[in-house]
Amino acid sequence: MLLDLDGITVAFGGLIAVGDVTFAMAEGDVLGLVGPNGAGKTTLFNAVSGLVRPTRGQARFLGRDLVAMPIHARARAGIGRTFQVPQPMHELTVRENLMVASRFATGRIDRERIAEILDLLKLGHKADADAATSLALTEQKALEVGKALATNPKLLMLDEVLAGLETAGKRAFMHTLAEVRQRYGLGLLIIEHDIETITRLCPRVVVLNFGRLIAEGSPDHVFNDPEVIRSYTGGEAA
Amino acid sequence: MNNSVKIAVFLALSYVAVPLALGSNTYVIGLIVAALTIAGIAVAWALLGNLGGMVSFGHAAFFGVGAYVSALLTLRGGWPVFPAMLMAGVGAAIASVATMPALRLRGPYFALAILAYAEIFRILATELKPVTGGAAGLLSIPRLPNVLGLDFGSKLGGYFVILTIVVAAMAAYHLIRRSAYGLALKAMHDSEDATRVVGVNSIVLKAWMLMVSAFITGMVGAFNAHYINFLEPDYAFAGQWTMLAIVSAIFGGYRTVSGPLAGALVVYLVDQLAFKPILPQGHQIVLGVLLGAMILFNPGGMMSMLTAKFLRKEASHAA
Amino acid sequence: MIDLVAQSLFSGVLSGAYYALIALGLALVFGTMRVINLAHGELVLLGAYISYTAEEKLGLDPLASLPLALTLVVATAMAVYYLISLIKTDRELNSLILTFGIGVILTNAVLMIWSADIHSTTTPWYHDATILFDTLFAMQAELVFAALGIVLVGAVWWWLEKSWYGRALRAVASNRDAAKLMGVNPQLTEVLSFAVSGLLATVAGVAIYTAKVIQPSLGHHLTVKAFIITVLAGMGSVPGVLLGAVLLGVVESLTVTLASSALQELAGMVLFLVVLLLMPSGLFGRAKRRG
Amino acid sequence: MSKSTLCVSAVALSLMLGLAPADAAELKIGAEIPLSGNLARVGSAMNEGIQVAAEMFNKKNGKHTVKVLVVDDESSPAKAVGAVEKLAADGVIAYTGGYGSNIIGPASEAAEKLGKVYITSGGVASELTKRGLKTFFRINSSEGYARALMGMFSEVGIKSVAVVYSTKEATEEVAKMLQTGLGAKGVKVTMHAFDPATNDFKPIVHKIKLQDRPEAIAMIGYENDYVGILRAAKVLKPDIKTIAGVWSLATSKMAAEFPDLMENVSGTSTLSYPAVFTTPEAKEFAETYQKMFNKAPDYLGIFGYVQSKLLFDAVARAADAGTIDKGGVASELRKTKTESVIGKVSFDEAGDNPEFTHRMGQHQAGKVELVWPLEAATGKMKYPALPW
Repeated sequence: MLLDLDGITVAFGGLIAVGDVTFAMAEGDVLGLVGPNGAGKTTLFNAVSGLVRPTRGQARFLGRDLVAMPIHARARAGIGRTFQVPQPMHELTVRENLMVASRFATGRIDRERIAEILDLLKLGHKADADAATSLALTEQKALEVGKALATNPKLLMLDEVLAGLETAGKRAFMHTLAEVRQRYGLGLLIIEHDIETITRLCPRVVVLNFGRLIAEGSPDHVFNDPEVIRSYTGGEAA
Repeated sequence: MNNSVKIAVFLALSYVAVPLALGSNTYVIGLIVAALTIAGIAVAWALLGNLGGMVSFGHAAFFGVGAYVSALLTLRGGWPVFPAMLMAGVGAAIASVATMPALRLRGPYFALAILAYAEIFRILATELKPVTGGAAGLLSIPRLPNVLGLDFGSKLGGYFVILTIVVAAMAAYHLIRRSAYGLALKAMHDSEDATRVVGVNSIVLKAWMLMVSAFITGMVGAFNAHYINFLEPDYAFAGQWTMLAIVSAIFGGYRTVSGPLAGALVVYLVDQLAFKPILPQGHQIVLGVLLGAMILFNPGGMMSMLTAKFLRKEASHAA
Repeated sequence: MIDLVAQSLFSGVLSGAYYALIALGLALVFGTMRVINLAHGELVLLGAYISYTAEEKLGLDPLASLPLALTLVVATAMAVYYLISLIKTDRELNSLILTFGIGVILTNAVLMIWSADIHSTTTPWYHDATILFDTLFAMQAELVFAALGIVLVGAVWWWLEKSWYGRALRAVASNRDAAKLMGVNPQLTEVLSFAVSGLLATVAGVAIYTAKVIQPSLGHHLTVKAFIITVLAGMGSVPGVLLGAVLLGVVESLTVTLASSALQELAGMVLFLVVLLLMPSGLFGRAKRRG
Repeated sequence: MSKSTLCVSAVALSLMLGLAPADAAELKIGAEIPLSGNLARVGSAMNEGIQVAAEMFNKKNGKHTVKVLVVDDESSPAKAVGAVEKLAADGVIAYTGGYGSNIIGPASEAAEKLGKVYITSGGVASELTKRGLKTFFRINSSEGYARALMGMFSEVGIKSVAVVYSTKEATEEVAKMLQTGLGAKGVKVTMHAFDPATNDFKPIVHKIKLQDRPEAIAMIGYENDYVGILRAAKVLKPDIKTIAGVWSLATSKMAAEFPDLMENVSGTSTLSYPAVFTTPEAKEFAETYQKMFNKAPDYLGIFGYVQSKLLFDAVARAADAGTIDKGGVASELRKTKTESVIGKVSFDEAGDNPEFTHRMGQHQAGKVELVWPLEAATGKMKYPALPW
């Protein structure tokens, strides 16, 4: 198994952000993670990448126990992620952003791969521009993906990388993602709101609501599940 | 002017022109040596502040430890002075390991935790009488030696030694800043989490910066011990060392490599030559004003201000 | 031995109440603005010197000099607040350096105006002994200001917990932007907390002038003590200030009694580091200080 | 503010003098002294004594005149070294001044490197004269303070003493001397070190009261420490017969500032207060001091005066012999054997004054009476007597 979560629970004080979530991904799997706002999707990402420590539960990555592993070690083990709000490294150029990721996650600066990633993500022309100030939103999102790719991951976790883009941009980006996946043979774990996007990208979907896993299966199956529909309408009403 | 020309001019000025012009005036050289001593701490402080993102209020801790290590190695261990000074840097770096639990603390807490360490080291130096001589301190610490006919124990010799330490510290600052480590450290300023998830072990990097900074500060402390030939706890761990270094680094601009040096020279020499005669008592009030004014009105410091002006001028020439 | 330890505990508690007086203003500003005012000790010292001048020149009893000292110290505190409000970026760290500079300015100003001589009140009543249960000894001044310290801690606690201003202050502290949306003017509440901290500094200054001996270099030392106590207390905890201060006072005096007075400062610093490093939210606090 | 005005004029004067062309008949002497920083007060007082010495020397000695160039060392060792070097560049023959053993140490080593005499009264640490310097001289030492205190204690036959001392250098040294000196005489001594930041002395005094039960308390600290200890003692009232200390205690300033605390407390002192001057030299000194600074001299002024006067005399003799450039000042100083305002002065090989013994003064009804040794006494010691 690439990623194996067993009963992961994250509690903040009395609030259960993620409750007893169990699922697994094989290498190369593409899995959608959906659910209304506040369902605990990003918290689950944080638990896998190490930013929060689960209160209970087991997490294994390629057979290795994740729970005690520090954040940077998880990146080195092959877990890459993006942030919902892009976090370009200030004072650094786009290329330097990728260099940092490459150097610290893999132990050396793989310039060829960096050039390739920049090319794939269509950031080549901005490679030496300041990352914080000179990128459009799409480019910032692309840079998020680029940083994660530069760490040479086996699992790439994408947190709403398509949100906020207009339709054409979304199409193009989805195409890019498919290309990336093919090129590097990655597993993808994707948080996304847009059902159409998810349906096109992910053969399998996991649904969270109030921190709990309420459905799992193919998009067609899941989005017709009455509980999922209820959670979405309920979620929107709130 | 490109950078290598600038560096060559700076080296020529500091290693040749200054000694030739002022070498005979031991008073002025003495003032410059004192300013360079501050500059050394200021560079180390700025390296930690800029690269590590940590403000320290206790660099006197590392200064004092370095001074004591070198003084004791030469006085009691019979070590030659220069190797002892290197060991002083190592000793200060080891002392910084004791302060590393503080790395987990946020900005202001870290700053003041280091201050507590400085205070603890001072009291330990006072209480460990058999080793440190206690409050009475150490007198007649060996002076800097004669090597190959060059008398480093003279005023001018001392100038070359401290200048070399400061230049080496600036070079280290520059090289680290340019390296991948420097990039990662810079990246950590804005989002430590985003940097960590790409594989950067932020605590280890910060710990390294603390050790480098402590090493430099310890060397400077050791230099001062052999230059003044005297040590006591209150002097070795005096808050003044931290205070003057902070004022210099902030005034000169601690995000630039040259800022702390320029700041120390300007702050110390102006203080000594201009303000001290006017306000014999309490002239340090001016340092407080400089520090406050810089933080409020030009947080980038003097060097960034000058560079900005220079660039603007060049731009207007071009236009 | 029992007598010794009892007196030591008693002295420690009295010292603690006096430390609380010094620390409360710093803790208040820290709790509400996330600003560590490194010039706080100097404000305390300023209050002490004004009290000295009032006694020396006008023959006022130290307590009677409070209104005058209050006016001047609060005005100075307002000036410090104004300067802090000019900071545009990274207020948490830049204010640290700024107030450090202000502390240097105030220390040297005190030195220039009042010279390096030591002073303390000449009203003998304050130093007369009070003996409790035949075995516990204290100076009257210590009892007066310990009582005042406890009362002021209670008053500030009540003010923060119960009054409308206090609630607004806490709202600003926890989320400045959200508080703005609720119609609270964050600037106004911060000015207020700074003014109250100036008031507390004044009372602490008068206490020091009365019970201890003042000299210009004392300010920095007071700031460090106040910060240690704020850390022991944990951010945002007013009763914690009193408890942290008493803990520090007792640890110091027990160190003197059971070991040596030479180690008293060391004991305080070690206590500070242990709590700082091992208890992420202090002894009584809510917020974390790791990041 | 008069003190800082004085400092300004002293510095201005020294700057002017530094720029003025050298006068051949004039002997330039450097004064390296703290006029700012935490030693500003004591440094200024010593400097006044130095100025008086110059004034008196120039009035009397027809053949030579001295010019004193003053540089502030800001109470900092590094700056003291800088001051010594600057003065050498300005052509001084020798140095007088310095305060604090930690500052005098490096400053006098700098003077030794330059081959010039350095004379002081501001550093009492015995370390200073153990360095084997050839050009270092001082007219007082820790032993003198300890001797005076011990002398007074044995005069009244005290059997047990509790020593309360600050962990600073000079204080610790005097305390250790008391411990060995009194111990040798069979007096029971208990030691209590305190951190200089201590402000509540009740726990220490209480320990003394309940555990040590001595006949006397000896305080080795500074002004603020004395006030703290005495206040604690007044509250706890330990059952002792006398309480005494060293420097900065039996002074007019303490008598004026803390009258209720000081009564019957003794401390080292050169003069009674109000001062009674008996010898012609002392009378002239007091008059000149009064004229120049409009106040009565204190002990720091007297020390500054004596060290400078001895130096000026030696420099003049060396100038007569034409040996100034050949180490003559040091050898002339070593020949000194004189009765001065502070008692006998001579110098041993290390530059120490083995004759130095301080006197003890006791606060009595707002005055300070010299009570020990008997030949210098202006009054009788009150014993047993306490401030409470």
